[in-house]
This record gives sequence, structure tokens and C-alpha cells, in this order.
Amino acid sequence: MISDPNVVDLLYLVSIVCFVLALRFLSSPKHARKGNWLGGAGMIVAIATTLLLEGIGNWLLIVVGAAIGSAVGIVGARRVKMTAMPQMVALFNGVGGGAAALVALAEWHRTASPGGSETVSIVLSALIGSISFAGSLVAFAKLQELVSGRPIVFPGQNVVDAVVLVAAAVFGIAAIDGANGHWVLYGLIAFALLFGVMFVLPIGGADMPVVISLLNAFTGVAASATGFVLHSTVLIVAGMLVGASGTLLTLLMAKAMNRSIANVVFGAFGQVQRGPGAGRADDGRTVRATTAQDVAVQLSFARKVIVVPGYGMAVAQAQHDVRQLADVLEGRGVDVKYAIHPVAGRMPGHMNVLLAEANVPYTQLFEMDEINPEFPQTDVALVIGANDVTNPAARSDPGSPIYGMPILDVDKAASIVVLKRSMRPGFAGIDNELYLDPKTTMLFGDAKDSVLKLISAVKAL
Amino acid sequence: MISDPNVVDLLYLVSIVCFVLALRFLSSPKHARKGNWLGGAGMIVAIATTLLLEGIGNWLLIVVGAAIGSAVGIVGARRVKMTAMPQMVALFNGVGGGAAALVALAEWHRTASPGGSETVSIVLSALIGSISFAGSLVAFAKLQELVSGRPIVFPGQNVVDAVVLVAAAVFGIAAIDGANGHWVLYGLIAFALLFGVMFVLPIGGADMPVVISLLNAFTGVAASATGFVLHSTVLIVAGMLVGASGTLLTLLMAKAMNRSIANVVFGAFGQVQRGPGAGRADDGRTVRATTAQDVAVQLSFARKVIVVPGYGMAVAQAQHDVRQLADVLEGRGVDVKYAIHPVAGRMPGHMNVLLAEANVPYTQLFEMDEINPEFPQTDVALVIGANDVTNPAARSDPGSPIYGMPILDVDKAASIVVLKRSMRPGFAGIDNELYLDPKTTMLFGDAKDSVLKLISAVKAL
Amino acid sequence: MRVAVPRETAPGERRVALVPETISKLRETGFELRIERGAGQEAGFPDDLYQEAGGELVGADALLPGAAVVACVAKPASERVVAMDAGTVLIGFLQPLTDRGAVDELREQGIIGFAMESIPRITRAQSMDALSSQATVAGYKAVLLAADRVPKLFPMLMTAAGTIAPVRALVIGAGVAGLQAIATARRLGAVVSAFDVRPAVKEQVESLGASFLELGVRVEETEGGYARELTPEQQAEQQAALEEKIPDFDVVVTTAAVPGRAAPRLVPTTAVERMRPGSVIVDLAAETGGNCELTKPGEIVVHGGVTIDGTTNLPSLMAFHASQLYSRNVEALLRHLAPEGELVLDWEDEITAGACVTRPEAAS
Amino acid sequence: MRVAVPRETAPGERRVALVPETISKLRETGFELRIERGAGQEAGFPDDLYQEAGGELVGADALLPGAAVVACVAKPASERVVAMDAGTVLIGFLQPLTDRGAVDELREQGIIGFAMESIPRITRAQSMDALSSQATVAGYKAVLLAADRVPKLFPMLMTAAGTIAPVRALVIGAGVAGLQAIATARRLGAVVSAFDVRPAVKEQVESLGASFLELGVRVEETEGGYARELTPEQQAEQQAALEEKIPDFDVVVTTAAVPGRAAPRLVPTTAVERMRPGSVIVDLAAETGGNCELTKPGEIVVHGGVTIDGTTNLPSLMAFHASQLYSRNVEALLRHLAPEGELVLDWEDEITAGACVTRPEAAS
Amino acid sequence: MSLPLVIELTILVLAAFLGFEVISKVPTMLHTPLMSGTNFIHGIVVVGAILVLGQADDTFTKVVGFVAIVLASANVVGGWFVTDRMLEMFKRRPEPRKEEKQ
Amino acid sequence: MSLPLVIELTILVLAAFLGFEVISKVPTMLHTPLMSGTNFIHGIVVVGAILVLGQADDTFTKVVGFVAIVLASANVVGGWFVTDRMLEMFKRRPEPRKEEKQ
Ligand SMILES: NC(=O)c1ccc[n+]([C@@H]2O[C@H](COP(=O)([O-])OP(=O)(O)OC[C@H]3O[C@@H](n4cnc5c(N)ncnc54)[C@H](OP(=O)(O)O)[C@@H]3O)[C@@H](O)[C@H]2O)c1
Ligand SMILES: NC(=O)c1ccc[n+]([C@@H]2O[C@H](COP(=O)([O-])OP(=O)(O)OC[C@H]3O[C@@H](n4cnc5c(N)ncnc54)[C@H](OP(=O)(O)O)[C@@H]3O)[C@@H](O)[C@H]2O)c1
Ligand SMILES: NC(=O)c1ccc[n+]([C@@H]2O[C@H](COP(=O)([O-])OP(=O)(O)OC[C@H]3O[C@@H](n4cnc5c(N)ncnc54)[C@H](O)[C@@H]3O)[C@@H](O)[C@H]2O)c1
Ligand SMILES: NC(=O)c1ccc[n+]([C@@H]2O[C@H](COP(=O)([O-])OP(=O)(O)OC[C@H]3O[C@@H](n4cnc5c(N)ncnc54)[C@H](O)[C@@H]3O)[C@@H](O)[C@H]2O)c1
Repeated sequence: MISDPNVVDLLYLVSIVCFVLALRFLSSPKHARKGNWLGGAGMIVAIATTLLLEGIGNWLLIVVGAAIGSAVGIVGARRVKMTAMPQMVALFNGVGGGAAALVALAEWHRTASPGGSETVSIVLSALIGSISFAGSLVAFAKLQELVSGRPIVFPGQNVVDAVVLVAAAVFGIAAIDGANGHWVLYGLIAFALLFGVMFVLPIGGADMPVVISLLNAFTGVAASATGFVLHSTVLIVAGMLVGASGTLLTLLMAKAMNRSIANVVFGAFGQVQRGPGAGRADDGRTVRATTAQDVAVQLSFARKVIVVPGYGMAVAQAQHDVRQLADVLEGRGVDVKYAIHPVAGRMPGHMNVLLAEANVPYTQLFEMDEINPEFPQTDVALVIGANDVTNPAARSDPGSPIYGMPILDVDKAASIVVLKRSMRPGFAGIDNELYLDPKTTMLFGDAKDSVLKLISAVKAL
Repeated sequence: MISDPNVVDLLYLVSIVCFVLALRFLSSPKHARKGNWLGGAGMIVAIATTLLLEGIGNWLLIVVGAAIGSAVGIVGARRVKMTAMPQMVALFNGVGGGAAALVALAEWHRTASPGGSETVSIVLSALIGSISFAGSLVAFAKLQELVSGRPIVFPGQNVVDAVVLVAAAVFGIAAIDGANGHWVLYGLIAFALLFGVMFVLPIGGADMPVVISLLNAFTGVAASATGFVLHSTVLIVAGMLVGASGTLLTLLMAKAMNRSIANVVFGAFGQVQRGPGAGRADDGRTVRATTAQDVAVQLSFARKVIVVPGYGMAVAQAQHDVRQLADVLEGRGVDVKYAIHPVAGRMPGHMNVLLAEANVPYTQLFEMDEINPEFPQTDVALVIGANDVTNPAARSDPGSPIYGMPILDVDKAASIVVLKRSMRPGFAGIDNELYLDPKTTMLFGDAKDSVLKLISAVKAL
Repeated sequence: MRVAVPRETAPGERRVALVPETISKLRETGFELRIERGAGQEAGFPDDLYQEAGGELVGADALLPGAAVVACVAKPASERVVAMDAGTVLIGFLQPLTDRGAVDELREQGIIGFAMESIPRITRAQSMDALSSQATVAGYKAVLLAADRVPKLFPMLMTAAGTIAPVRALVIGAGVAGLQAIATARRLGAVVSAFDVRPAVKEQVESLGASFLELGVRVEETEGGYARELTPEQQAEQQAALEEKIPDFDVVVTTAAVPGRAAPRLVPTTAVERMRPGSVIVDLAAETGGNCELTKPGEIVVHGGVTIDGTTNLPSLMAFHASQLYSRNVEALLRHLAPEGELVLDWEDEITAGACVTRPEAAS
Repeated sequence: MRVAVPRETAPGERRVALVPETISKLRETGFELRIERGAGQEAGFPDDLYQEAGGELVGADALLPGAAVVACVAKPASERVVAMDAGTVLIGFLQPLTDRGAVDELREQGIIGFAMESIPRITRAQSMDALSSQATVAGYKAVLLAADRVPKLFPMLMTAAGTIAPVRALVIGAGVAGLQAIATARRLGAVVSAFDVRPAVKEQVESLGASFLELGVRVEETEGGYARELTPEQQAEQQAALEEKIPDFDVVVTTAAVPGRAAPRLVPTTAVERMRPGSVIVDLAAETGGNCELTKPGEIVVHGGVTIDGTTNLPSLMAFHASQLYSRNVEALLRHLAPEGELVLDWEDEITAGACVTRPEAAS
Repeated sequence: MSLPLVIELTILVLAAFLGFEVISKVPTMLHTPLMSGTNFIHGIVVVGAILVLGQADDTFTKVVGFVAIVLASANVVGGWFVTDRMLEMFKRRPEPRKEEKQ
Repeated sequence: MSLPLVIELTILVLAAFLGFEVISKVPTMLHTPLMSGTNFIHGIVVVGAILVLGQADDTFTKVVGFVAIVLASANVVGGWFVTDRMLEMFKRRPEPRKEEKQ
């Protein structure tokens, strides 16, 4: 039992410090794991401190509840496939929001109508927590394909949404205004849940990560509000840290997808706009666009990268920058080679001319036959403005005009990054299956620009 | 008169927010000025709030004191020459520290021996404030050349220093331990002042900025301690913001000078180490080494930059990177030209060969006679591994082996940045006066490395 | 199956159809190879290398009888054609579009001729595309010839004795040879412009760092990526525009061609006369009449101080690498015609059918 | 003061001492200029350009009498020297170290000869340094000659018909000409190594992106930056080391020289015989006997398939730019000797004293 | 022990700034792990749940508190493990090569 | 109105983190202005001086408080103007050129 409030607050301060450092570390690839461990430590300190507080009883209930929750959490987190991670985040985020709402409900019950700032906090906590709970569960369901991943829209949706939100608000105001009795909060929570569902339903599967991040920030704010209810600084601080960083993260994620938040949230009401590359093949495989920063991480952490230049590098006159990128990667210990296809470009030796101009040593250039056996051991094949010379149709599709041409086996690499401006075809005028390969990501844009971005991003790591 | 403590705290919160934003803005070249204005706004809110607090009297004294202080501050800040700015910072920092110490003294007087945490705060505030006060004044005196700028050392210095500090500590502990009466704090302050003087005396003029920054952080901490004494959150937060950012800044500054803090502070006790370029001409003019980040700012904010390549660029094989730097600068609207001296390098056309390889358009290359008239309108002449071809001795010193050779008039540019590895001479084997020109700064290191750093730094701005 | 490689007898022809490296690779697949003594000498492949590679060196008389395939560079002389067995497959540059007589002769002798220039320019046949491989060499060589003859240095140099302005070069016709000429001239430091009538070429020219000269004349591309012939009006227009621009250039390399036709006349005498003395025109189209009015195929003409180099068969001047590339092209075709080492002529196949210029009666 | 520019009469000499651009600049300072008709024709500067620039065109007979200065490239023939007034200043490559007879002749005629090659190589005189300017041209041209003659492409090319390996080039003697040769060969895409006996050169070679070949032979530099002559043992050592390495190279450019001496023998016949057929050696030292044992000055020798090009006076083959550079060098010297347009020969001056090979009695 | 509201607000504002600043430069690759990490941190609501349940004496509060604890601890534990698994891929990092390249 | 010490400490810690984070990436060129700017901000000690002098009733406190106010306001005002002058040189910033380069 800890009875000195100073000691309690000091312990909570320790866990606050842990949380701040956790966030800090989580934002650098090198220390991210350490960050998570520190966060865990902070959490243990906070929980232990709380359990040891004077006046805490109902131990059995607490232990049993915690055990059940933990079991669900562990099993869920361990069992799930790597690809299903996003929905797990959604799920765990939702339950957190739910917990915040329940804490608010309990406090409301305990004090009936506490009045003043506490009531405001209770209302906020219940409202935001419930929205987050319901929204997250819908997001989970969508990603898990329990309901359709496509935007679900119906006419008059905005009107209905507005009405629901207003209803929730009315209950909230009533509570703050002094109305008491359980019904006020029940009503509030019910409408908030409804709003959470309606909020997420119209959003398409591709935008889910942004929405989950937004709901994550919501839960943080709800937790923080709970802190105001319970006068707990650790709750206020930890909750708000998540609220703020989650908000920023949401903005960053939206920006990385070239969307605005408004566009994500309200996109489905109008026309959903798509980036140049967001194509979807008939058989359901989609083209995955990526960002320079992601590619930079992939490249920096690779052991072996093969650069596959093509006509697009020539058009963009990106040869000097490509060389510089390779240099930077080599400086970081990555093994970089160039794979030169015999007919890359538009004249025999096109790539040689350009790479010689950029002073790439001849010893780094490899002919197709030499390099093809190396692709299976390659972490990233970096395709810079090449298209036909990487098209697997040449191997497999006798109907294709390029059938029979030997190609670079980039598809054998562990992952493939393609730099080009659009989904337009190359010289042969045919689509490239490679771009639908789940291992392939596309970095759209002029090759020179993209490579310059990659250089900065690699250096910033 | 504001009587509601909530309103007071809210107003203080506003000024806290202002201060945080001020710091944020101050760390980006684009918004720095806005930052200072915001800080000013925060300060006005804080002062006004305090003046309007219930129970604040002695208005006349306050106004007169503030008027005197402000007058000194304004006149000092306005009158001083740009080059004397550092000592002004030292001076104003010192008086801030002094103020903190005096507040502590007054509180000690008011409460006699308050005991507990308050006493600790008073002791810290008085101790740190006094050290900062005395140290800053010495720094000021050194920079203003009231006392010699050279390190002042005497045998046994460390022992004396330690004794002084221990004495101050003893008084401090006595105070915390419950000793009362004025003498305790007088003693404390006296020894702290002495320590402040002794702390700064042995530090050389070149290291002063780092020391001032350290003392600046000290004053911040002292102010924060005052906040604990007076239970003022705005003091705690604002003081600590300065304490923390000042500490980090001190580290950054020391790093930028390639020194460790310990080296700066205790350097004089051992041998003062100097970087490769910290040379000093007989007539007192010194070579000024700079950092890639500084040069990057200079370049980015320039309107016109002339690149002067020489043999060093060839040795470093930096031509591709030089071109990229020029491209980046041009992208930012800087006008970049290359000045090619007829005998730069080691063979006729050496620079042409390399720059053509790097694909620099011929239209950006200018012969000496074409470009020389342009130097006076040039903001930065960026000399990359050229030496003899920029040596003004060729114009002025008939005894020099290069006398009579026409040179590039880089010394007519508003500022000159020279990239080379050391102070070693070039082909002709003679020293270059240019490096002692007060407009010249040297970026030491392999030209390729330096240019790569410049590229990153320009991009990071 | 026996493949015979004769020594080239056409005047000035220094190349050889198969180089030792190819010989040893073909041997592994079961081909039997006979090489005429001295066949590779002039290209830098002495007989002993062939021997090492597993080829059988024979005299001229013993070479042709019994050979299933004869691989040559230029069309062999009549007396050699007569010496071949009927049904022999002959591979080489047979000039089917410009030398009908020779083709008829082959047909009469019952020789199955495969013309390297008739191989369809489809992706699958790229490795057999000798037109491209030889044009690559020619484009490179053309610039060297120009650089050798022009009394100027290509690159810009700023020296103590003043600044040397870079040579300005113009490449007309930016097909395979033209693009290589652009690349080579740029390498040497010239400021290069290029012109072609096919609109797609602009981007390709720029992808080599050269600038595209707008002359306002455009025609469409044919199926194979070749240009169509200009109408007389277009031609006049182009000539006029060129006459306007051409005095700016020190070096002009012309490569314009339309398959099966005489080379288009692009540079009239009046244009040449406006050029500075010392300037050089290298006309890669000399063989088919030349892009320049003053071109004399196989000769070097100097007109008012301007040199017009009509040297033909430039690849032969770079015989080593030219032979090496050609040899790979022939190898690819051979492997296509005889995948397992025995001829299997599939007349349904686009390449086989397209390249063959004298199909045996039975098959057609 | 009148300056005369004769037409060069030495066989194969196409350069001209002053180009029209210089003429007009000198006129502005008050020089009076007479040019022999046709003097610039072969270098690409026709008479009308001289006229425009303000030069007076005269016949051979009217040129020399009355001229205070005669500017030429090569030493003029005896009959022309005789035609000059006594006391005339003669500027040109007078070969004082190798052709004492000619110098004596000048002295007898009372001609004050300034040899371009004797101008001290000090910083102040860089703009007069014709050895450097002409060596620059020669180094460039040497590589073009090699590229033209070697049956290979310089750059590496990866094509549908296989990969062409880049030419490997070796430059021996990395002075002014050697460095330019390195740069040019690298531009064309060759893989370049270079060797010199002066240790300072390694860094310079690498500053051009080429690699330095270690042969283990080093000598010190003289005052002027020239190399000293090797001892016989060193020479033998160097030859042996080269013989070891030389078969790796397709192209060798030699430029090694020691002023006033016969060129060092670096490449013995045995080394040449180890090279691959088709390889090319361009010997820039041919004039002084050649760095290669097989070199015949002014001729092209083929030995066992290896071409040894001993062409002399390469700058003359690039007469336009070579003349332009030379003209600037001569202009700088003229302005030094006659700052205000009238001769003021200051024998205390390092340059004047150093460059003069036949000082008038009165002055010495 | 309840603090003045404005002080709590001050703390809130500081935390908000800190939250913003601390993650201002995250590579895109880390967006998802970071989201997951913050998701774990707001599991701190478990402290709230413990406080409620620990002090509950009526059944309603006990039930609500119990559910809250279950949910919150799922958040904490699940959140942590998910993050950990995501971060596993950043574990190995080849050492930069030391040899000089020519 | 005095707060529990630990709460003040919490605030202190948050402020310290914030101070670190907020300036983590400053170009060297801005080191001196930033130092000067923070120098100005710790002039907030003037608030302390006002509190002391404003509540002073004995002469000692008045004298000490008066001197403190003089010093502190010199810090505030001087600090601000010095910073402002330093920052003047960052005022103009040419617009990036819009035209395409070839
Ligand atoms: N080498 C030869 O001798 C030769 C001669 C003639 C034909 N070919 C044919 O040319 C083709 C060569 O294959 P390849 O893979 O090199 O080229 P490719 O198949 O033509 O593809 C080039 C790709 O580069 C992209 N691109 C163009 N400009 C770009 C820019 N500025 N930035 C980024 N990407 C850009 C284009 O996509 P976006 O438009 O989406 O950006 C295009 O898909 C083969 O089909 C070959 O048969 C070769
Ligand atoms: N162009 C010609 O034809 C020719 C021929 C012969 C001689 N010269 C003479 O060469 C000189 C040329 O002048 P210049 O200004 O170009 O060169 P320079 O005077 O020789 O100076 C070159 C400078 O570059 C620096 N440097 C060398 N390697 C470097 C590296 N890796 N990174 C950074 N800096 C490096 C050196 O300083 P650190 O060692 O401190 O780094 C050196 O001071 C003239 O004196 C000229 O007369 C010219
Ligand atoms: N798909 C493939 O595998 C493949 C293989 C080789 C070549 N090609 C393409 O085929 C095309 C032609 O190749 P080529 O070099 O053998 O052609 P070519 O030798 O027949 O003609 C050379 C060039 O001259 C141009 N030309 C014709 N008339 C002209 C005129 N009046 N003025 C200016 N220019 C004129 C043509 O457009 C062509 O670019 C090229 O684009 C090449 O890329 C494709
Ligand atoms: N200071 C100046 O202004 C100035 C001006 C021009 C040249 N220079 C310098 O003078 C030097 C020589 O110039 P150059 O080109 O006229 O010299 P050069 O023509 O006399 O000799 C050519 C090269 O051959 C080399 N050489 C001699 N014997 C050799 C041997 N046995 N093996 C291999 N190499 C051998 C020499 O070292 C020299 O580099 C150069 O370093 C150049 O930079 C200086």
C-alpha cells in the first residue's frame, strides 16, 4: 500500500517519462523496439502503482478481468497473420475506447451528476470513447472482410449522420446542464456508438489505415478526458501524448498517401479520387503505390540491391542521381549492382552510355545472363524506368508481342520497387504483370525526382 | 485586478504556449523572426497578468525599475555593433541570472527559513543564478576585451575552484538543513559569484559562445527554480524550456565546433586543441572554419553564387556532386555560375573535362575575363579545391612566384567559402592571403564529402 | 550439321561471319564448323583461335561442298555460289531489296537464302538483328571519322591560351546509327543536335542529352518502326529548313534511310556551300546514294573547304567488334533455324518466313 | 611596329601563327599586321577573314622587308631567313635544343630569335606556353588516331548481340599531352591506365578518373616540372615491367619526353610482339625518336598485327584550334616584348631572356 | 488531492505539444508500428479502470468496471505484442562496410 | 494555491522534454539567434521579480526586489531586441525561380 500521494505521483511521473521516451524511440527505425519495451515498462509501473494505491479493493475482480483481457490480447496478437496486423490494431484500439467510455459511465453513476468540469470530462470521455469503440470495430470488420471492404453509402447519409451526432450532443449538453439519471449517459453512448458505425462504414478499405490512426488519436483523447475525471496526471499526459502524436501521424499518413484527411473521411460521399497508380486488376490484385521514405527504409536495410535501369531513366536523365543513390547505399554497406538488359533503352548500349557518363564503374554493370541467377538472393530489385525488359509475359504468354525475349528476372527478388510515372506501358505497348505482383510496389513520378527523394530519405534515416 | 486564480493560470498558460511556439519557430530560418515576436507576446501576457494580480503593490517602484532596466536593455541592444552581439547576449543573460538570485534572496528574507522543498529551490536559484551572473559578466568582459580574451590560468586552479564550489555547497546544505539568518545566503551567493568568475576566466575567446550558451541554460534553470520558490508554473515551464533547449544547444554548438563540452570547459587546464584550420596569422587575422550547415544557409539565402572549381575538386572527384549542389541551389532560385580559370587543375581544360562528365551545360561555364566583373555582385563565391588561381598575391605581391598571373576575383564577392582539406598550399607552394580575409570562411574536409554534406544541409533547410 | 564460314572476298570487307567464341558455343550444341583459312585474320581473329575453338580450318575449295549452312557477311561472289550444293542455306546480308539479280541467282542454284536485313524487327528477333548491331558500330565510327577530319577539338576547353569552343554536331536521322552517333559525339564533348522525321524520336534524342532540332517535317512510322518516304513537297521543305540551320554546325552525320529506297536527299549543294570551311559531313547513307547531294559513295569529296565523307561499310573498319556482334546475330538465327543442331525450317514461323528470300519451291 | 605572318612552308604544316581574331586585337593596340596571302587557308582561316580583321594581305615577297617581328609556327626555311632585315625579331618553334645549325644561321643574319619552346614554364608565362597548348591538341588527337585505327569500339556496350568489352588504354608519360590523352580516352569510354616516372603525377592521373599503373620506376622532377632522364638500369627495369603489363592493353599512347634529349625507349619490340593483333600504339614522341623501338617518325608501321603510329606534328592535323591556341600564345609573348606596340626588350626579364635564343651582341 | 483544472490543462497542453514534437519526423515505413505503439500507450486507460473497479461497491459499478478492465487490458497486452511483432523486422541491420571503395 | 511538489515536477519534466524536442534540428547558422532568443525567454524571471517587489513591505525586500526588476527587465528588453537584430538578416528570401531549366 502506498499512502504518500507524492510517492504515487512520482511513480506516475516515471511512467510518463517512459511513455515520452517510448514515443521518441518508436519514431526511429533503429530504436523502435527499445521504444516499445520502454513503453511496456512505463505501463507496468503505472499499473503497479495504481494497484498499490490506498483504498483499492475488489482484487479478485481486477485480477480476473485483467487475466481475461490479457489472454485475449496475447492470443489475438500472437495468432494473427502479419498481413492482418492492421485489423488487430483497430480491434485493440476499439476496446481501449470502450474502456474509456465505461470508466466515464461508472463515474457518472458514482457521482450521479458531478457538475462542472468533471461532467464535461465525463461527457467527452464517453462520447469520444464510444465513437472510437464502434468505429474501430467496424474498421476491424471491414478489414477482416466480415463486412464488405468497399465504401457503404446510401442516399441522405450526411443528413442522417448529422442528426445522430446532434442527438449525441444534445444528451451531452443535457448532462453538463445538470440533467441527471443514467438515461442521459446511456443516450449519449448509444448515439455515439451509432455515429461511430456510420462514420466508418462509408470509408473504403484502402483508406482504413488513416481512419484507424484517427480513431487511435480519439482513444488517446478519451483516455486523457478520463484522466480529468479521475484527476490522474498519468492518464492526462499519456492520453494526450497519444492524442497529439496520433493526430500528427494521421496527417502524415494521409499526406504519404497524397490524400487530405477530409478527403479520406468524406471521400466516399463524393467521388473517391485515386492516385495515378491505384489500379486494380480484374482478378482483384491491386497495384500498390509507395512512398520514397518507405523505399528508403527497404533499401537501407537490404543486404543486396540490384538496380535495373531502363528507358525511363534515360528520359528523366536520372543517371547521375541513380549513381549517387547507389553510392549512398554502398556507404551504408548495401551491396549494389546494376543489371543491364541487352535492349534496355532505345539503342544498343543506351544504358552503358548514360551510366558511363555518370561514372558508374564498369565492374558494377552486369549483363542479363550474369545477373539473372542473383535475383533470388536479392532483397530489393530497384527498377528505374524499365518496363518491357522486366515483363514476365515474355516468359509465359505466347500471345504477347514480346514473347520469347529473355528478360531480367526481377520477379525473383524478395521485393521489387518500380519507379515510373504512371501505369502507361513501355515500347511494346503492353501491360506488365509484374506491377500486380504482391511483392511489387510502385513509386510513381519522374525517375529523377523519385531518385532524388530516395537519396534524401536514405540519408535522413 | 484579477482575482480568479483559474484566470491567472489560464493567462500564464497562454504565455507558456507562446514560448513553446517561439522556440519552435526560432529553430527554422524561415520563421525565426515570427518566433521572437511570439515570445515577446507571451512575455507581455505574463507580465501584464502578474501586474494585475491581487495583492501586487509598490507600483511606482516596479515601473521605475522596469523603466530603468528597459532603457538599459534597449539602448544596449540598439547601439551595439553587429559584431559585438555575443557579448550583449552574455550581458543580458548575466543580469537575468542575477535577478533570479535576488528573487531567491528576497524570498529567503521573507520566510527566514522556509524549510522543505522551498529551501532547496531557493538555494538552487541563488546558486545557479549567481554563477550565471558572475560567469556571464566575465564572459562579457572578455569578449569586450575589458580583460584579456586569452585563457587565464594559474597553477593549482582546479584545487581553488573545487574549494570555492565546496564552500558554496556547504552554505547551501546549511540552509537546507535549517540554518537561518541572512548570512547563510550571503555566503552562498558570495562563493557562487566567485565560482562563476573562476569558471569562465580560464576559457579562451574562441570558445566563449559555447560557454555563454551553457550559462544561458543555467539562467533558465535558475528561473525555473525561482518558479518552484514562488509556485509559478509559467516560471517553471519557461525557465525549464530554456534550461533544456539551452543545454541541447550547447551540445550542438560544441559539436559544430568539433569540441566536447568538457573540452571547452576544462580545455584550458590541459592543452587547448585546435581544428585543422584554426590558424592565426601573425598580424592577428585568423582563419575562420565553418560548418556545412552554415554554408548551406549562406548558399540558400544567396541570390547569386559563383562556383570556382580547382584541382582539389578533381582530386576528390567531386564533379558530379558539385553539379548536384548547383542544381539544388538553382531549384531554390539561386543564380549559379561556374568560373573556370584558364589554369585551374593540372592540365589545360581539366575543369572542362570533369564538368562535362558531370553534364554541366557549357552555358553555365564562364571564362575568367567574362566572370571577373560579376564577383562584386556575387553573394557567395564557393571555392572548391582551388587555391593558386584565387590567390590575391598574384595581383599584389611582385615577389610571389605567381605574380602577374591573372586570377579570379573571388575576393570581391560579398563572402567567400573555401572547401579544402587543410591549410596546405597548392601547386605554387605559397600561402593564400584570401584565407585570412574576414569575408572568407573555410569548410575543411575532402571536397566530395563537404559537397555531399552541403547538399544534405541545403535540402534540410 | 555442317556450317561453313568463308573468307569474305568483297572489296574492303574485313569482317567475318562467325568469331571463335561463337564457334565454340555452337560446337557444344553439336554443330560442325568449317572455317576458311584466314577468314578472321583481318578482323583480328587469327586462325589459331579458330582452331582452339574447335573449328576445322580448310582451304577455299574444301569449304563449301557438303555444308548445310554457309554463313557469310556480304553476299558471296557468283563463282562461290555455284560451288554450293543445292539446298544449302546461305545466311548473310543478301540485299534482297536492292540486288534482285543476286537473289534470282540464288534461286536458280537452289540455295535457300536468309537475308539478315529481312529478319522482322520484332522483339523476339532482337538478338538476330544485324542491321541494328552493325548500325551501332557505324554510328560510332561515323563520329570518329568526323572527329578525325574536322580541324577542331570536339570538347570545350578553357586554357591559358584562351577558350576553345566546342564543336557543334548535327545528326540527321536518329535511328540506331544516328542515336549511337549522338551518344559518341556527346561523349567526345560536342554540343549535339539531331533531327528525324519520326515524331517518337524527339524523346529518344533528348534521353541522350542532345537537343532535338525542329525542322517542322514529320511523317508517320511504319509497322517496323521505319520512316515512310517524304513527299516531294516535304522534302523541299526539309531541305530549305536545313539550309537555314546547317551553317551553325561543324560536323554533320547523316543516317536517314527508308528501307528499300534510295536515301532521301536532305543536304543540297547549296546547303553545303553555306557551311564554314573545315566542316565535315559524314554520310552514312552513302551506300544507297547518300543524304547529301555531293556524296560520292566510297569517296571523300572536298567542296569549298567542306569535307563530305562517303565512306561505305563503316562497320568493316571496326571489324573486330563488328564481327563479334554479327557473329552473335548469326548464331541466334542459326539456333532459331536449327534448334537442336539440325535444320528445321518452319515456314509458319514469322522469323523464318520473313528472313528467307529464296524459299524452296516445295515449301512455298 | 609591323608584324609579319608568313605562310608556313614546312611539309605537312597546316597551322598559322596568328589567326584573324588575334590580328584585330593586336591592331587595337597599334600593331601593324601583314599577312602572306593564303597563310591561314589550310587552318580554316581564309584570306577574307584576315582582311576583315584589319590585316594587310601581301605576297611572299613583300612580306618580310620592313617587318620588326616575324611570327611563324615552324622555323622558316633558309631563303626566307635571308630575306629578313637584320634586327628582326623572329618568333616560333625554333628548336634551339635540337637544331643548333638553324640557330647559328639566325645569329649570323642578325635575327633576334625567340623560341616558343624556351619560354620558361613559370606561372606568369602560362599564357605564352605554346608547348602546353600544342601538347593539349596532340594528346587529344593521339587518342582519335588510335580510336580510328583500332578495330574495336572504345566504350562498353551491352546489346542484344552481346556485350562489347571496353577498350583498355594505357598512356605512358602523363605530362600535358598524356593527361589530355587520358581525358579523351576516358570520354570515349575506355578503361584507362597511365604511367609516369614523376611521382606527383599519380594524383593527377587519378584526378581524371584513370588508374595509375605502378611500374616501380620513379625519378625526381626538375625545376621546370620536367622529368629527369632515367639511368640505363632504370630504363631496363621499366621496359621489363612494361613488357609484363602491355599485353593487357588495346591502345597505348606514349608521350614520354625529356627536354633536349632523344625520347626514352620504353616499349621494346619484344613488348609489341606480345600485344594482341589489332592493337595500336600512338607514339607522340616520334619526332624525337619515339618511345617505341619500332616507331618510324612520320610513318605508320604494322608489326605482327600491331599498328605503331609515328605520325609527327599532330597539332597540325587539328590546325584550326591548334592555330587559335598558338596565336594566343604568340600574342601574349608579343605583348610582353612590346607592351605598348613598340619593342622594348628587357634582358633582365626572365621571360625575355629565357626565350631568346639569339641575343644581339649589344645586349649580352 | 484533486488539482486545479487549469493546472491539469497546463499539463495537457504540454503533453500535446510534446506528442506533436516527439514524432515530427517518422519514416513512412514506421507509420504503422508507431500507430500500434501509441495504440498500446493509450491502454493506460487501464489505470482508470482499476481505479473505478477498485473503489466500486455497488454491483453496477463493479460490472461496468469489470468490463472496462477486460477491455483495457486487452488493449494494453494486445497492443504491446502487436507492436513488438511489427518491429521484429527492424531487428537486424548490416554493419556498414568498412573497406574503401575505389 | 500552492501545488503539490510532484505536480510541479511533472510540469518541469514535461517542459524539459519539450525544450529538448522542439529545437532538436537547428541549422548552425541559427545557433546564436536561438541562444539569444532563449536568453530573452528566461527573462520571465521578471515575473518573479514583480511578485517579490509587489508584495514587499520591508525595505530590504524592496531594495532587493527593485534591483531584481531592473536586472530582469534589462534581460527581457535587451534580449528581445538583440535577437530581433540578429534575425533581421533572415528577412529576405528570394522566391524560387519558376521557369524550367533545360
Ligand atoms: N535497346 C534497343 O536497342 C532498342 C531499340 C528499339 C526498341 N527497343 C525496345 O525498347 C524497350 C526497352 O525496354 P525498357 O524497359 O528499357 O523501356 P520501356 O519498356 O520502353 O519502358 C520505359 C518505361 O519508363 C517509364 N518512363 C518514361 N519516362 C520516365 C520518366 N521521366 N520517369 C520515370 N519513368 C519514365 C515509362 O513509364 P511511364 O510513362 O509510366 O513513366 C515506361 O514504361 C524494349 O521493348 C525494347 O525492345 C530497344
Ligand atoms: N591547368 C594547367 O594546365 C596547369 C598545369 C600545370 C600546373 N598548373 C598549376 O596548377 C595550379 C592550379 O590551381 P588550382 O587553384 O586549381 O589548384 P591548386 O592551387 O593546386 O590548389 C588545389 C587545392 O585543392 C586542395 N585539395 C586537394 N585535394 C583535395 C580534396 N580531395 N578535397 C578538397 N580539397 C583538396 C588542396 O588543398 P588541401 O591539400 O588543403 O586540401 C590545394 O590547395 C596553378 O598554380 C597552375 O599554375 C596548371
Ligand atoms: N523493336 C525492335 O526490336 C527494334 C530493333 C531495332 C530497331 N528498331 C527501331 O527501328 C527504327 C529504325 O531503325 P533504323 O536505324 O534501322 O532505321 P533506318 O536505318 O531505316 O533509318 C534511319 C533513320 O532515318 C530516319 N529518316 C528517314 N527519312 C528521313 C528524312 N527524310 N529525314 C530525316 N530522317 C529520316 C528514320 O526515321 C530513321 O530514324 C528505330 O526507331 C529503332 O528504334 C526497333
Ligand atoms: N607551371 C606551369 O605553369 C606549367 C605549365 C605547363 C606544364 N607544366 C608541367 O610540366 C610538366 C611536364 O610537362 P610536359 O608535358 O611538357 O612534359 P614533357 O613533354 O617533357 O614530358 C612528358 C611526360 O613524360 C614523362 N616522362 C619522362 N620520362 C619518362 C619515362 N622514362 N617514363 C615515363 N614517363 C616519362 C614526364 O614525366 C612528363 O610527364 C607537367 O607536369 C606539367 O604540369 C607546368
